This record gives sequence, structure tokens and C-alpha cells, in this order.
Amino acid sequence: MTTEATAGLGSVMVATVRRELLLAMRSPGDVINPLMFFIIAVTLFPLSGGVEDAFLATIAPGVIWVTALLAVMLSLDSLFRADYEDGNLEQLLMSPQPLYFLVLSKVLGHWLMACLPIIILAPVLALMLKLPGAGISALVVSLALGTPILVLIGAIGMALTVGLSRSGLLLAVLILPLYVPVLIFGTGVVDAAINDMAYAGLLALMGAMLALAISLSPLAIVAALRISVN
Amino acid sequence: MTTEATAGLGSVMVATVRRELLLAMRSPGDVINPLMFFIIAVTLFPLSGGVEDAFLATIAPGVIWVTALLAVMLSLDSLFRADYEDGNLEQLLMSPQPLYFLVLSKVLGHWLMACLPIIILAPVLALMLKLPGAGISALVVSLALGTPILVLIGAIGMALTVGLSRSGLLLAVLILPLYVPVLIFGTGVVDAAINDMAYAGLLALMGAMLALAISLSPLAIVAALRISVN
Amino acid sequence: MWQWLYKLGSPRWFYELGDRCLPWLWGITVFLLVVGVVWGLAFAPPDYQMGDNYRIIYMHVPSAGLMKGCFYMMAICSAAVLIWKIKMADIVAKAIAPIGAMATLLMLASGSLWGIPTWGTWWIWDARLTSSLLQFFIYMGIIVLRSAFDSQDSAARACAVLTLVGVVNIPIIEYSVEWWNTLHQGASSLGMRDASANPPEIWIPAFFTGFGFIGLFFIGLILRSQNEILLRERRTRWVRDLVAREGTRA
Amino acid sequence: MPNTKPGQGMLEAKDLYCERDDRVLFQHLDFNLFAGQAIQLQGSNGSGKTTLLRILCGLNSDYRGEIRWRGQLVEKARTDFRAQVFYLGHNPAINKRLSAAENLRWFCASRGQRAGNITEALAAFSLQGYEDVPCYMMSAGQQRRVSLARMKLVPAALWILDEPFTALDKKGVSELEGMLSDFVRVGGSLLLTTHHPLQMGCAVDVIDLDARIREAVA
Amino acid sequence: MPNTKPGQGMLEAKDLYCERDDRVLFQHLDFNLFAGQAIQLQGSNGSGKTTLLRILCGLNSDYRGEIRWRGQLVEKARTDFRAQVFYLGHNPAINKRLSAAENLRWFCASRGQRAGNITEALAAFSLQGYEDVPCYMMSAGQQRRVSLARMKLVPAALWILDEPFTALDKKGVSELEGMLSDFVRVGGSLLLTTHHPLQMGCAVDVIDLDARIREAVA
Ligand code: HEM
Ligand SMILES: Nc1ncnc2c1ncn2[C@@H]1O[C@H](COP(=O)(O)OP(=O)(O)OP(=O)(O)O)[C@@H](O)[C@H]1O
Ligand SMILES: Nc1ncnc2c1ncn2[C@@H]1O[C@H](COP(=O)(O)OP(=O)(O)OP(=O)(O)O)[C@@H](O)[C@H]1O
Ligand SMILES: [Mg+2]
Ligand SMILES: [Mg+2]
Repeated sequence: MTTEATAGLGSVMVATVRRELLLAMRSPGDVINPLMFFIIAVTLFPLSGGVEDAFLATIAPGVIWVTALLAVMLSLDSLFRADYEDGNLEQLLMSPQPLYFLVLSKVLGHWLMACLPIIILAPVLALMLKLPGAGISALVVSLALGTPILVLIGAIGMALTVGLSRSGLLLAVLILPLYVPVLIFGTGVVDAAINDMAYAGLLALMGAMLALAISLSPLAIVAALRISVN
Repeated sequence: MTTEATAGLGSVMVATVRRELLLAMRSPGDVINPLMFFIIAVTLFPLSGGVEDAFLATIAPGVIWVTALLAVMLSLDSLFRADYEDGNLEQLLMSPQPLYFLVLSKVLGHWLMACLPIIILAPVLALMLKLPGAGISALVVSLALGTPILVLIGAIGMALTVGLSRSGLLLAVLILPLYVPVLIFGTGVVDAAINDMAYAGLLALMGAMLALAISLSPLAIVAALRISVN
Repeated sequence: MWQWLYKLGSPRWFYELGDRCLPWLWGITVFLLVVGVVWGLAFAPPDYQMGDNYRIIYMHVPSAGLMKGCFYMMAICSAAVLIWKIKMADIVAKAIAPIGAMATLLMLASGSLWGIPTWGTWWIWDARLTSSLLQFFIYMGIIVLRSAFDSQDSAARACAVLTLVGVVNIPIIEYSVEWWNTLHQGASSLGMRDASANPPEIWIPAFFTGFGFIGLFFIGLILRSQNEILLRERRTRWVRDLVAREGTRA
Repeated sequence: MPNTKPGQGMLEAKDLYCERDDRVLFQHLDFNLFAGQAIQLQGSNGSGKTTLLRILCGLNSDYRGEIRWRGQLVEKARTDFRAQVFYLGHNPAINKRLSAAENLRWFCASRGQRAGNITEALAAFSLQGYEDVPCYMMSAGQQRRVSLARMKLVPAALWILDEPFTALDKKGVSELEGMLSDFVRVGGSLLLTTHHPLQMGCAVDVIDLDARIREAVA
Repeated sequence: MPNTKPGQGMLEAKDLYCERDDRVLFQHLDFNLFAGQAIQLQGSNGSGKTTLLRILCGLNSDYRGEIRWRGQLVEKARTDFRAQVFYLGHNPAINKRLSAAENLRWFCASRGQRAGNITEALAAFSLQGYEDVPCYMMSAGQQRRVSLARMKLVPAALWILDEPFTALDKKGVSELEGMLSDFVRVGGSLLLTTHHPLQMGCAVDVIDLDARIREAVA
């Protein structure tokens, strides 16, 4: 009755992503909360400062990028915590499949759930903050390139702290410094676009960072998970 | 061998506050993390936008207030969670002492640990952001009046969500909208001070809000805790 | 009075009351909406300054009214949940929340659409706009909170507490936003006030659509509540019988 | 020690009913707990013991029926009830980052009493010398003992204990049993659940939730 | 079913040593687990059973000594080892928000297998009809059963079970015991801990950690 039939690596990754989506469907909060946080936090800034179009436009790139960054970081809490608490993480670490890809697909699933909505909604908020049209597309592209990096880096921190209770702020303190380069390049792209300067180079840089993150951080994540489970 | 000797309400509150401080001493993270988050998050903004003094000065009040607000909100996670998980909360709810004051003193203890350092450090960051000297004192006063309100309101949300796992972002979505008035008045005070207009009235308003929060929110907190323990 | 309240507290009674009211409601609502919309869109004269696009008001203002009304109703239900532990009150509160959120969204959307021709932009940080946005967040918060609980009773009471907290806060929020807005810039809330100076031909249809919206609201409320009732009472006698009867009819 | 005369009625439950995710846990449950009486709740896993205890403690409010404390409705007599009852739940209610003494001291303070002789209380559970050991350094069993030591420090007429014997070794179990029967003998009332066969020095009445369900079904 | 010939050496531990917060849990621990053999780890609470099992599974790495899988060092044979071992820990490894079937399906997928007959596997633990019930609606015992059902779905030569009987009622316990002895009979190797007296249909060797400590002290 047990089946020796083995499925390929691809289907393993698909199954993992599908599970993440399934879970998100079951508890919509995991998708809605990051998005809501993003929107609310962005609106806090006009409320706390001037609302002249010129002023808003200048702060818009920074505000949107910083809040997106915080939203992604906070969303990470749901990445490994549940699996750690109910013991699924142990089972994952004991799977004969290459963990590199299992972790990668988990991260991918999380990105789809937590980040994609943010990227999609970013233009709306950008317009509310009177960001010049030229900046919009650049903003979206930079977020699309940047958020995966944020998730990949953040996942390392999350994997390290998942064993500790009340890890929210600790995580922030650990990984926010690591987020700085992404933030600088991301906002740099938008600013460049607004002042219509070329920003292809910056995008290329971010792409390189993304490639690096994809290839390295899963290794770090796996190592960190082993430590946390230990 | 049991002692019928009963102590007054005052000493109960003192004991509760002392316990909070003791716990903070035992795990300094509870004190350091909010502060670190505050510093790091504030520094993210200059990194993400222009750095002309004039520009910084205009965004300074908003940035400092918003980040302080986020730091306080995130720090709340450690307010009831531990007590909930180890069962101390049940015991608290079964104490013959008036819960109103027990909760109030817990909140006070948390404020001392998580907010006071932020208030003390705020001027430094304000100067880094080139906030005109006139604004500094106003900033400190507004934070001193505002953060207790934030903690009191946030504690309600925390008490509602302490039973749920992964409540970090959920808490944010619940209470950030309720934080708006504090934010508006807080930054209003600082802006007024910078443009040397009178802001005593605003402070009075914040004082009134604080009084309201102190008198009402403990009731809501207790109700919420009962629900969570149920 | 108390008797009546008590009855309203029983899901079965509510369910059957709903069944009895629905046909009438449908009739009235459709009538109001048809008249209001046809009159408003076809016969009412174009506005002297805003041309034809003022007609959005026929959906904008009523939804704005709903946004407020829904929350007050939720607040009353929440009080009933916490004080008298009336299960029905929670069912209604749960049913209202998404409707209120939708109404707010509708108003935001219609408002922004309206803004494009009138203000030349679909969004300004005007006091009323901002507080509407915040109101939407508060609705969402309540919805999300409920979805986060597994146990129904806890969810009911938790949402009730949050709603009441929200009620205390909303006036403060609106006031603060007003104040903030007047501090920063004034004139942007144009159109909101002077619109009331419009001729009656414009306003009468607005009344029709307005009441039509209220009708729609109650229909949605009843339908959602009835679903919720069937779900929660599925194990009780009368629901089983009901289902059996429906089954035979179908 | 409880200032009650044996035989006096303490906790009374009338026609209690509780269901959880529409499964009835118990119904028509009546009992009367007197001073100097011990009652053991029995029942298989998930039969509702913990739920019942929490209801009686006022920690869980979704039930129907009435609960009386010394004759008057417990809602009316909350403060007196809380001052007179000691509840031990599934969780030890011990903060791991605090030492044994600090935990006990705060427990007393939170109930508005001066802490009694903590060393003695700990010694009664053979934890002498552990006053200042932070609890995360203690084994599960030792943590349970710290938690139990609290009952030596608060003057209570009614002890409600949910599985007090978990994580205790043989010796600990028999010591605790002795303590409980002493408490009952001097007029305390005791309500406890446990899955292990009791050997107490006093009579113990039994309420079996499974049996009650069986009757109800039949 | 395990593709092993009885008597073949599977898991071998040589001179294992482990301490935790500088208390020695075990030292000079050697054993050899053959195909078709069952070993029970005994020891009081905190004696190190769970720790040992986790070390053998490669979940815990702070130990000294060597562990061999089918003759070669386990570090070398990780993938084959993982493919061949089924581990059941203290936690059920069940996601409460997913249904029983979804949990099982993902478990198989994560190990790179197509899911076998899930209904059958659940039925084997008398959970027929529970395929699509979300697990948070199940009682602790039922969740354990879902978790156990996984061992019907993965082809493993070695089962490592940490307290598999927790939360099971009498009937469940005896069913599981039957299943375990069948597995051993067809050549599987079994390593388990439990606090309850086993009644298996096959011989069970015992390793008692307390006894070992006593010797060490003496
Ligand atoms: C996103 C954009 C908008 C939002 C969120 C918004 C919000 C609101 C709200 C909340 C109300 C209800 C006021 C009350 O009941 O006290 C309202 C009423 C009204 N709005 Fe808007 N509005 C928007 C855009 C506009 C625009 C562009 C116009 C026309 C130029 C407009 C004209 C009106 C009028 C005429 C009323 C009814 C009269 C009044 O209550 O003052 N609104 N709107
Ligand atoms: N948080 C909860 N939400 C919904 N139902 C619950 C919850 N906790 C317990 N239950 C249900 O209530 C019933 C009673 O649980 P309870 O903990 O009282 O049992 P118990 O008799 O204490 O069991 P044990 O002997 O294991 O302590 C269980 O069948 C369980 O399914
Ligand atoms: N996270 C930890 N950190 C430090 N020491 C620990 C930790 N977990 C367990 N220990 C110590 O390791 C020892 C062995 O724990 P372990 O869980 O292996 O015991 P066990 O035999 O499984 O007990 P049980 O029968 O209760 O499962 C215990 O004495 C405990 O003090
Ligand atoms: Mg129990
Ligand atoms: Mg163990």
C-alpha cells in the first residue's frame, strides 16, 4: 500500500508552493495584513507632514520603499513559525529531497502571497502621494526586483530567530541593516526616473544582487533552520 | 504558615511594575530592541531620499513620530504574550485585586521599559535630521504625552490578539488607524513649535486624550484578556 | 418591547421574519432605484458648473451615508453581544461588516471618479477623504480580526470589543483629521458643500436612490444573516426540517 | 488554613450545561462541595474536565446553569471567591526568566498579600536551596513543584487542581497526596482532576463525566 | 514495505556521548539495530530519550561518537538514510489549518513521492471519512492519528517513534501495537520510546538510560 513511485524535483517545488497558497487561502490574514499594513503606514506620512504636492512627491519614493520594506519584514513572521511549532520543520529537514529547492519554493510562495499584492498596489499609493508619472513604472520594477531580495535576506533572519519567542523586533534589528543597500538602490532607481536620468545600470545592479541572493541565501536559510531546530 | 496579612492596592501596583522592570533586566532585548528599531528605522529615511538639510528638517517630525509609533506598536508583542503562554494571565484574572489597576501598572511598567528610552533618545535623532532647535523640546513633550496613549490603545489590540499565533501584522492593522489622532496632534505640536506658533492648546488636547485613555482602555484591556483566555 | 427584543434575539424568528420581508423589500428597492436612476440620469438637468458628471452624486452620497450607518448598527449589535450575550446580534454584526466596507469602498471609488473632472485629480488629502479612508481601514481591521479566530464565541466578543473601541475613536479621528486638514490647506473640499445649493430637480432623485440604497443594504443584510443563521444552526431541528422541505421542493 | 467549619457548603453547581463546537460536554450537572470534602473529576481525554474547572473558576463563560459560592451567586461574590480559591491549571504559571522566589513573591503580591515564608513553602516540596535559581534552569518536574509551592502561601478555602501530579516522580506524588489530605482534614475543600489512581488519606468522592454522557445518550 | 532481509545491520551507534547544560545524559552508548528488530528506549523524564532519538535522526548535532547507517557513516549516507527513515516526534507535524488529506499529501510530496492511497492510510487508524476535515477541528487524539497515518504512506526501513502512544485511547493503542509488530515481522527496524508498558506481538529489546547512568555513577 505504500507507493515507491517517486516524483521529480519540479513537482516537489510545485507542491510546496501550492501548499503555501493553500494556507494563505485558509487564513486570508496572511495576504491581507501585509497589504493593509502597507497602505495604512503609507497614509501615516501625509497625516504626519505637509500635504503640498511638491513635498509629497519628494518623500514619495522613500516612504513607499521604506513601508514596503517594513511590511515585507513583518510578514516574514508567518514564514517558518507555524512549521516550527507544529513540528513540520523537523520533517522538512529530514526529507531526502534537496533542501535548497524546498526552501527556495517556500520563499517563492511567501513572496507571491505577501509581496505581489504590495507591488500591484504600489502605483495607486504612489499616485496618492503625487509621485510624477515617470516614477511609477520605475517604482514597480524596482519593487519587483527588490522585494524578492528582501524576502530572501529576511528569511535568513527569520530562520535564525524562529526558535525564540517574541522575535518580532529582534528580527527587525537583525535584518534592517542588511536591507539598506536594497533600499538605496530601489529609491535610487525611482529618483533617477523622476529626474529623467538613466537607471538601467541601477536595475542591472539590483538584478545581480537578486541573483546572488537566490543562489546563496537558501544555503544560509537551511543552515539557520538546522540551528533553530537543534 | 500561610499569612493572612494583606497589602494595600498601592503595593500591589508597585510589585507589578517592579516585576516588569525585573523581567526587562533579565532579557535586555525587551528594552534594547525597540530602541534599536527606532534608531535604524529613522536612519532609513535619509538614506532613501534627498539629504538637503531643509528637506530633512521638513520631514523630521513626521519621520520621528511615525517610527516611534511603529517601535511602540512592535514592542507591545512582549506585553502579555509570555504571561499568556505560561499561564500567569489566568492567575492574574483570578486575583481578588481590582484588575483595572493591575493592568494599568503592567502598562506603566511596559511604558517605562519600551518608551522612556525612545523619548530620551529622540532629541539626538531629531538633531541628526536637522530639526530646528525650537522643535526639540516640543518633540520630547509631545512624545511624553503621546506614547502612553499609544501603549494604552495598543494594549487593547494586543490583549485581543494574544491568543492568536503570528499576531504581529494583525495587531498593526487593528490599531494603526486608531493611532492616527495621536500622530496628527503629536506632529502638529512639533510643527507649531518650529513655525513658532502656540501649541499649548494641542498639548492640552493630548492631555485630555491621555486622561481618556487611562480611564477607559484598562477596562477594554481586561475585557479583551478575558476573551483571549477563554 | 423586551418581548420583541427577545424574539429578535432568536435566530429562527429572525430567519422567518427575513423571509417574510424580502419580497416587499425587493419590490420597493427596485422601484426606488429605477425611478431614481432613470430620473437622475435621463431627466434631471445638467449642473451649471459640473455639467453631467455631477450625477455620480446619486451613488456617492448614499454610499457615504451607508458607511456611517453601518458602523453605528455594528456598534449597537456589539453592545448587545457583550452585555446580553445575544448570539443574533453577533450574526448581524458579522453580516454588516463587509457591507459597510463595500459601501466605503464604493464611496471612495465614486468620489475619486468624481474628483477627476471636478478637482482635476482623483485623490487629495482632504479631511473628509482621509477620514473615509481611515474608516475603511477600521472596517477591514474588524473583518480581519474575525477571520483570525477559530472559535466563534471568542471571535464574536473580540470583534465586539474592537467595534466599541472604534466607536469611541471615530469622532476623535474625524475631529483630528478635520483639524489637521484645516491646518495644512482649506479650499480643497470644494464641491462637498456648495453641492447642497443645487436645484431640487437634482436632489429629489438623490432621495430616491438614497432610499434605494438603504433598501439594498437591508436586503444584503438579511440574505447574509440568513446564510450565517443556517450555518450556525445547521444541527438544530428547524433547520433540518427547512432543508428537507427545500430539498423536496427542488 | 481555611477558616471554615467542616460540613459547611462551599461551592455549588446547579444544572450546568456546556457544549464545545456543538458537541455537548456535560449537561444537568449538579454537585455540592462542602468544607472538608474532596471531589475528583474523572473522564477520558477531551471529556471536558479542564473546561469544567475553568468554568467554575470563572475563566470560561460559555456555559449555562448557575454556580454558587457559599450560598450566593458567584457573579455576586467574585472578590470573596477569588480571595478564597486557589487554581492550578495545565500550565505552571511560572515565568522561566524569574527565580523561584521572585515568582512566588509576585504571585502573593498580585493577590494583595505579603509573601509568607517562601523558603519554607519551597522546602515543603523539597526545593530547599532553589530560592534563587532561575526557573528556566529547572527541570519540568521542579517547575511544577515551584508552582505547587504557591498553595502553601495563599490562604484559600478551596483548591481547584487540574492534573496536579503531572511531571512529579513517585516520591513527589505521595508527598503531594499527603498534603492534600491534610488540607481536607482541616476543613479545606478540594476539587481535582487526575488520570492516575489516587491514594489519599481521606475519602474522595468521584464525578465521572464519561459515565454521565453515557447515561445521557442511553 | 522495507526491502531488507531480516538480520541485516541497519542503524549502529558507537560510543555515543551527550551532555546538556553540563549534565551528562549518556556516555559510552553502543547499540546495533538490525532489520526485523525492535528496540525500546526507557528512562525517567528528562533522562535523554528524545535527545538521543533526535541525535540519531540528525536533528541534533551536539554529541560525540559515531553513527552508522547500513555500515557507512550516516553523514556520508544522509540522503539514503533520510529516504529510509520515518521519524515521529513529540509534535504531530500536522498543520491545523489544512485538512487531513492535504497534510498527508504534502508530506509525501515533500519527500518526493506521489501520495499513495490516503483514504486507506487514514482508515487504518479508523479515521475513515475524516479526509477533508480541517485538523483544528479534531481532538488531540485524532490529530495524533493523522500524524501516525503517514507511516502507512512512506516506504521506510526504519521507524523512529517518540512516544507514539500519547493521546491515544485503549483501542488505538492496541491497534498501533499490532501495526508495529507487523512492521517488525516483515523486516522493518523499530526504535521507540514510551512510558507505557508495551504488549507487542514480537520481541522488544530494551535500552534503559537511567540504569546506564546508575552504572556510570557507581
Ligand atoms: C475619494 C473622494 C471622495 C470621498 C472619499 C468623499 C467622501 C464623502 C463623504 C464621507 C461624504 C458624506 C459626508 C457626510 O455624510 O457627512 C460625502 C458627501 C458628499 N460628497 Fe464626497 N467624497 C469624495 C469626492 C467628492 C467629489 C469629487 C465631490 C464633488 C465635487 C463630492 C461631493 C460630495 C457631495 C455633494 C456630498 C453630499 C453633501 C455633503 O454631505 O456635503 N465628493 N463625500
Ligand atoms: N480551544 C478549543 N476550541 C474548541 N474546542 C476545544 C478547545 N479546547 C478544547 N476543546 C474541546 O473541548 C473538549 C474538552 O476539552 P478539555 O480540555 O476540557 O478535556 P479534558 O477532559 O481536560 O481532557 P484532558 O484529560 O486531556 O485534559 C475537547 O473534546 C476538545 O475537543
Ligand atoms: N532546550 C533545552 N535546553 C537545555 N536543556 C534541555 C533542553 N531540552 C531538554 N533539556 C534537558 O535535556 C534533558 C533530556 O531531555 P529529553 O527531552 O531528552 O528527556 P526525555 O527523556 O525525552 O524526557 P521525557 O520522558 O519527558 O520525554 C532534560 O533533563 C532537560 O533538562
Ligand atoms: Mg485537561
Ligand atoms: Mg521526550
